[in-house]
Amino acid sequence: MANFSGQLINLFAALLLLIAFAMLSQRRVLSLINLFALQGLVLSVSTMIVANSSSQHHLYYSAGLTLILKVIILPWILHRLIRKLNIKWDVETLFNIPTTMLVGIALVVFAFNLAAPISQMAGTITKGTLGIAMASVLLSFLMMITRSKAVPQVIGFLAMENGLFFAATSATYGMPMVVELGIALDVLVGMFILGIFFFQIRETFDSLDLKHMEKLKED
Amino acid sequence: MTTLFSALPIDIALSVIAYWLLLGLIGLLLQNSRIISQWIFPAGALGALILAVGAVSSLGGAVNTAVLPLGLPDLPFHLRLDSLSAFFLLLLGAAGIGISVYSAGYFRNMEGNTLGLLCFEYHVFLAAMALVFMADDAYLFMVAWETMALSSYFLVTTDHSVPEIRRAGFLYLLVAHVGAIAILMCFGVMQGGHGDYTFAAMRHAHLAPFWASATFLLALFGFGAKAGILPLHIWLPEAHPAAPSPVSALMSGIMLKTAIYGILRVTFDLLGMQLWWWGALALTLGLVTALFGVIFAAVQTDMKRLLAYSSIENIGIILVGIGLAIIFHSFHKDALAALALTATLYHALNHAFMKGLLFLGTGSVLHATGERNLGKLGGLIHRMPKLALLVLVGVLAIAGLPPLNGFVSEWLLLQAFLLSPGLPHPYLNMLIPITAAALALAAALAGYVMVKFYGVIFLGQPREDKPGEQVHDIGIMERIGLTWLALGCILLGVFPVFFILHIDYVTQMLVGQTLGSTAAQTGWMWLTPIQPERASYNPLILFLIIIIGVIFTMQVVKKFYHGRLSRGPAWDCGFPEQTSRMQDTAEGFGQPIRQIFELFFGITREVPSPFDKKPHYHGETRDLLWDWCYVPIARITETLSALIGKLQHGRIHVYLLYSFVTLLALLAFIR
Amino acid sequence: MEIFWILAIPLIGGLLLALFGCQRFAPELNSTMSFGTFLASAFLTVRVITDGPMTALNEQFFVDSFNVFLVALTAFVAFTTSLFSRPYMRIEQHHGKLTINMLRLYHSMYQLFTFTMLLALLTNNLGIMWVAMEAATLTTVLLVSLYRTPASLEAAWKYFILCGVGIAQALFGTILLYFAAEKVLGAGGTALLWTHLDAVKTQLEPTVLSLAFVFLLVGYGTKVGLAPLHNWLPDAHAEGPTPVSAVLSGLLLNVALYAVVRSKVLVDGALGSHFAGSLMMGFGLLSVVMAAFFLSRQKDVKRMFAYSSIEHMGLMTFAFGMGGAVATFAGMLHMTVHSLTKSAIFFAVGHATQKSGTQLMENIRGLIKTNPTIGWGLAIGSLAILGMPPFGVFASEFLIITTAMHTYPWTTPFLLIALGVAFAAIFSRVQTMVFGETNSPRLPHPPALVPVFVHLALVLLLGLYIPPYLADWYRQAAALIG
Amino acid sequence: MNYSGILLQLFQDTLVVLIAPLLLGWVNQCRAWLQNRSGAGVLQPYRNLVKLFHKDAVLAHNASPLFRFTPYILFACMWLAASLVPVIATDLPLSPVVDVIALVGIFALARVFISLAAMDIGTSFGTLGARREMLVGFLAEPALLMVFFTAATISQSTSLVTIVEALAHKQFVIYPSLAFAAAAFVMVLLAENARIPVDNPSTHLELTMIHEAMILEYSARHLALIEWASALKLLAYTTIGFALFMPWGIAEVGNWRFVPLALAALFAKLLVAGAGLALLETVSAKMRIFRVPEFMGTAFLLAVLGLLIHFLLGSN
Repeated sequence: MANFSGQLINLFAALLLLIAFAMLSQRRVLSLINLFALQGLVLSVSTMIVANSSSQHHLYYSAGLTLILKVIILPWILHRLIRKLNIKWDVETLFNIPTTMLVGIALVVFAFNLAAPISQMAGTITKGTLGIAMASVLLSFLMMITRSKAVPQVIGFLAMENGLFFAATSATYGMPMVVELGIALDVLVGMFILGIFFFQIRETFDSLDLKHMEKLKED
Repeated sequence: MTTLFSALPIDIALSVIAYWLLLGLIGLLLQNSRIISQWIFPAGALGALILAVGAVSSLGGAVNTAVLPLGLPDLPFHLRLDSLSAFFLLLLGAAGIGISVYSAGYFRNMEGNTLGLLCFEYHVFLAAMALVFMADDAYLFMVAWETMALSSYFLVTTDHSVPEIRRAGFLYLLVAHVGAIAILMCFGVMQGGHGDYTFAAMRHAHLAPFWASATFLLALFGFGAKAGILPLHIWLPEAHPAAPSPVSALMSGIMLKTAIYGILRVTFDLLGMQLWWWGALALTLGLVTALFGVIFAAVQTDMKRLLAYSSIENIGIILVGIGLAIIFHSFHKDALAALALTATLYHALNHAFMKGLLFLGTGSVLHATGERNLGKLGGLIHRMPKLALLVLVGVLAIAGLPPLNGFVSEWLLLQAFLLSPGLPHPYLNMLIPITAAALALAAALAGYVMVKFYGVIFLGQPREDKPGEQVHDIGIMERIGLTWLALGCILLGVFPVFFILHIDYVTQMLVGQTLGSTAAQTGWMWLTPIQPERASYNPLILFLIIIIGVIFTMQVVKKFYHGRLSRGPAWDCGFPEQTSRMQDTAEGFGQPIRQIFELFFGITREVPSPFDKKPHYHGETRDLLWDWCYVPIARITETLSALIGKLQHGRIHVYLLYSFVTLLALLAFIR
Repeated sequence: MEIFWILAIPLIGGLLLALFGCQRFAPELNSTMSFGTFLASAFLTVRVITDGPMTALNEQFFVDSFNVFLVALTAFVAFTTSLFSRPYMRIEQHHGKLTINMLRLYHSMYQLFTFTMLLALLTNNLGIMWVAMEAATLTTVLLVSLYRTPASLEAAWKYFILCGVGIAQALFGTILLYFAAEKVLGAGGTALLWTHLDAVKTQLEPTVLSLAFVFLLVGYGTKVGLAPLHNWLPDAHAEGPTPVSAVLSGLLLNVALYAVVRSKVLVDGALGSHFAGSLMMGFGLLSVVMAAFFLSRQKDVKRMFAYSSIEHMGLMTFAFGMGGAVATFAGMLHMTVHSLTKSAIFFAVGHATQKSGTQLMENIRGLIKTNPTIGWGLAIGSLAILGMPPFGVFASEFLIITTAMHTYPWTTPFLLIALGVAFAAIFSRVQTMVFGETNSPRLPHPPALVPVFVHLALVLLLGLYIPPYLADWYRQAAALIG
Repeated sequence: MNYSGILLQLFQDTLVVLIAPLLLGWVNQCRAWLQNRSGAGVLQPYRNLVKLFHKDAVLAHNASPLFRFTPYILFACMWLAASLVPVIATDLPLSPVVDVIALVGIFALARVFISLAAMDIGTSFGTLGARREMLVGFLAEPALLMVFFTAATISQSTSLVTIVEALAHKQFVIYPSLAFAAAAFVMVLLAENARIPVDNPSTHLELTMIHEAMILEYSARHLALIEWASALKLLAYTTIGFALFMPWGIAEVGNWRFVPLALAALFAKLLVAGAGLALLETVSAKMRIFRVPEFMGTAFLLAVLGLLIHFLLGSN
């Protein structure tokens, strides 16, 4: 059982990584949001499997929380936002995608290397996945660097949060519940504030392109 | 004296400090210019008097210490009054009396609230200087040191609506601050890692030669910044002219000596060892400083700038003395070290009096004429005879002429040079005659500078059609203050042995030898540093002989001469259109120096052509060190900050990239 | 109980002000709530002085000598800043820069921000500390963009994204920490409690902890404003309302550094080496030097003092990194005096900019002439922050530099250069602002400069005399941090 | 301090005052002879003085007390200087009052006063003279000091009396350093006493004068005193030269019988020196004022070289 679920989890972890790469190369905002929702779903399912196999019941709550927050609420908010902001079909030009991919792969290798000695210590059945978690965090980071518009950047930020969550489950069977709740609250509030921001930015700059926001610098 | 006060000298000194602070506060709150000038400044002078008396009584007495319950938790303020401190407190008190009394007259017409503030800063400045001399731990020393810098900064910028004054103040505080950090680092080395910042602990810490040298260099840099040692002198000719004259007098006469005190304290007291090359370095630096100062003084056109450069020169001479003392002490020739040190301390004391006198003199001139430019003054001896007489004393003293005080210290210093042969170091033996020659050159140039200073201001005819009638002589308070200082110059010049006997306590403490016992061996009038056969000087008799000679000649001439005298116009050499504008200006008087030492100056000149309708001459001499040293530093800073400024790029992606790269680099680093 | 009040008052205050923030008495209510918090923290302080360290609420909160002084400091500066913001925000409103709704947001968020700061300080749970730190970003980000100008929006965006990403790294670090702790303390609630972690820190897995510390340092270091992660800081300080700049510099940076130092204790304990300390020293030194050079090209007054904050945070990080009783003591003293001084400066700067209607330093002139209190406040505050004795900043710099001179002499030339350049940069500009001639109009409301002088008086006091109990805290805390 | 010493001192004081113009006259006479003129006779300076003392003094309108006072100070200083140099005997009670350094100081004092007085009237010539005088002075003074230092390091003393005793009574050794010093000293002497090639005492050619430019405004008794002081200065310098470089024939302490001999030696030496001075002045040309610093610089360099050579070759 443990073996099977371990394989399942590894599968989902691989899926997570794949989605991270997909997000890295995705040009369209709408698809990005969908990918993000998908990532949340994968996360939630894998958490549930972990909860099941390790009989850590509080992980069910986390999985539920993830499902509600990251698969339903946040994508819903994002959808509404892009509809209201009328950027649903926005396409952004990205920095040379093959190069980004190559850098991403290098990052994955780096993260695996970094995580390898630690993974050995983990007592969880998911120990191999810590590297993947770290890789997806770094990939999200990379995504944020390469995005030139506000919404995708925020999605990158949220994806990073996903990676972190996955790290928590894979390395330690999740953080204490009170912390999880706090994190969830922060993410939610953060999303609201970002929503407000999108409107303010659009109102002021008439666009959500970040290139308008490069005035504050040393000259 | 001690019978008069039952209190310990250190208590007296501390109460004077508290008293000054109180006076300052009262002045700040009162803001009434009449009360401040009539009562508070004289009261401050009284404090200075008490301080001086207390300091004299504690010279050679037991070392007093006190601990105040202030400061850092493990480091309450330690105070200590030993002979070195007492000597400098004496300097502060004695010169402070004159300057404070003078200030009472000088500031009487100032606006109330400005004067209140000035009175506060002035007395805080005095108190801080006194604290510097008494501090016995690094923290208190630094606090007092920087308070001194800060209060003098605000004094310098009293007239802050003038941009040049603001610039001068800024430059001053900047150099002072950088110097203070260096001093701080010097204490950091000496504390030896025990976290014990008292000087007592530092005395017992034995440093390796490398660290001891580092300490000395840091101290030389830090204190040099305050003293105006080349190339850190840059602030001095800016700040001193900018300040009100009594403040210039305090800064030049006393504050520069705090740096000398610091160097002496660190080198001879706190560091248990000296290396000869420290002395050689100090000697060289001192000479360069002295020569530089005097050469630049000779070409100045602003009377206060001229005096400021002259201060640089004198600090150089003092540093030369310190350098010699270090060299002698490092070779265990303590008697000679005592001689050099005595010369140093004596010159410090002298300089306080003469430079105080001269700066105050320029203050009165400025007050009377509103003019600082030498080229527009002249003939003031007729309008301000009393001032002219008093300033003449200062001029003769600072020019190093017998029988006044400036000569005594220079004489001692030259004696120290002459006795240097026999050091176990051939290069030093070669170096020292050359430095002696350079010192002699500097001393001689000082005469040139002072003739220019006095001649252009007081003698001749007014160069511009200044409203001469309103110019009136100095008031009573000014006169008392100046007379005190002039009297000091004369007494210090005529009775050197008396003062050297007091300085002996200091040299005894620092190098374990004294001069006075030998100096006075043939009677108190005779200054004989080693043996009467080798060198002797008797200023009192010299003074008397000159006076007798003058009186005798006058009497004889009177007796045999009919005494008829008539007044006529000055001889015009057959050129009838002689005007007062044909006199040498300050610039003209400095022209030979400019010609000879052309290399040292950055000279820009606009010379009119013979056909100019309105001939206009403009000449400017600049400090090349400014161009060579400070401008590059400023430029490097600018370039660096422009480079670093590019990092703040404005694009959030770049910022994210910084974080990302930092993270990755750190991760790679720990792998 | 005090802990409860300390946290409850600002939370309630935030809610109340969200409801009544439109009323005329809102600023007074804000000050009252802050005063209540301050009172509660004072009681807590007294309690800790008498009873020693304590924990509360099932060990979820704890107070020791390290955080108690920060709590008191935070509550105090929050209180004085609220006093300052009263006339300041009224003048802003008078100038038509703010609407009443914005003021409501401001007051409510101000209280919530105080709450998050205090929560981050008081919690024993490193996870909650992270949550509170993130919440602090969230509460202030809308304050930074309060004016809704393009520049303020840009600043807020950068603030949000950079700090958000940064803090996410800290979460990863926290997870790794939990991962290591779980082995020793077992899964569940106690594995993130600092008191427990501290007790077993030597048994924690070194490789994990060193990895964790990198993430924590990059994460919280972003909030501290360590170079090269500092880029959000000058923008946020310059574009937000001045009270916000004051609390950002005076409180937020401190609390972030507090988090770093807490982590450092664990990591150095686990590794038994000076690994964390060395990293902190490196970052600190880099920040000091870079900030100094940034300083010398500033035109905007608030931006300049923001860079000065980076410089001082760098100096503190450096001091904590050096470790040892003296340096840690100095670091904490520096925290205290820097908060007090920098917030005082921002108060003075706030009124000065309101007076001259610009933040450009070249257009601010002659403050001492037209408004002596603002002018002197700014002049004295700047001198204090530049490390001029007898102010407290000098006391800590004295200890830091002398200790560095002995322990790590190679660092001191950098410090010397940086402090010199910073001095030249700041003072040359402050001087032209306070001195000289000007003719600017009067302010519509009398400025509140009592806080400025109260702060400066405290800083002066700390330079000359550190009360024994305060010194005792510092010492105990220094022993705690090592 | 004994009576013979005091007597000797008084004798020397009187002697120097009286013979100073004589030396001047002798130099001028020699010069005249060398220039194929018959000359005014060696007593001409005395006649000049008498003439001046009989004239009415005229002061410029804006002359200050300093101006009137200066001739007396000048005269007193020079008299003092001349009377302190061991001329005929070393047993001078006043001699320890002033050593060589102080002697330089006294010369400087006189120079400063005369320069100040020159600036007092405020004519262009006065200031011109003062400026040039100070220019010469600040270069001559260190050179003179260095010359003294060379002698002082040889004799281990800065007291002139001791120097004379040491140099006169040691066995005869050639000191190369003293040769350099002597050359430097002669140059300083020429410059300080307003002699050709630095200055020409007998010209009032505006552009070249130094000393004469300064005293242009003086007349009658004041001028007489100044002229007399100049003569004393020349005598003082000459006798200093004797003391340093030809110290033979100066009477020692308590050796009364030796005094007449010493007197004879002095006059002999003065005769020679005066003639030599006149020769030097005749064979050299007055140089441009801008060349003076080079001339003085050479003197300074020579003096320093002398000192260095002393250290290089080792003292013996």
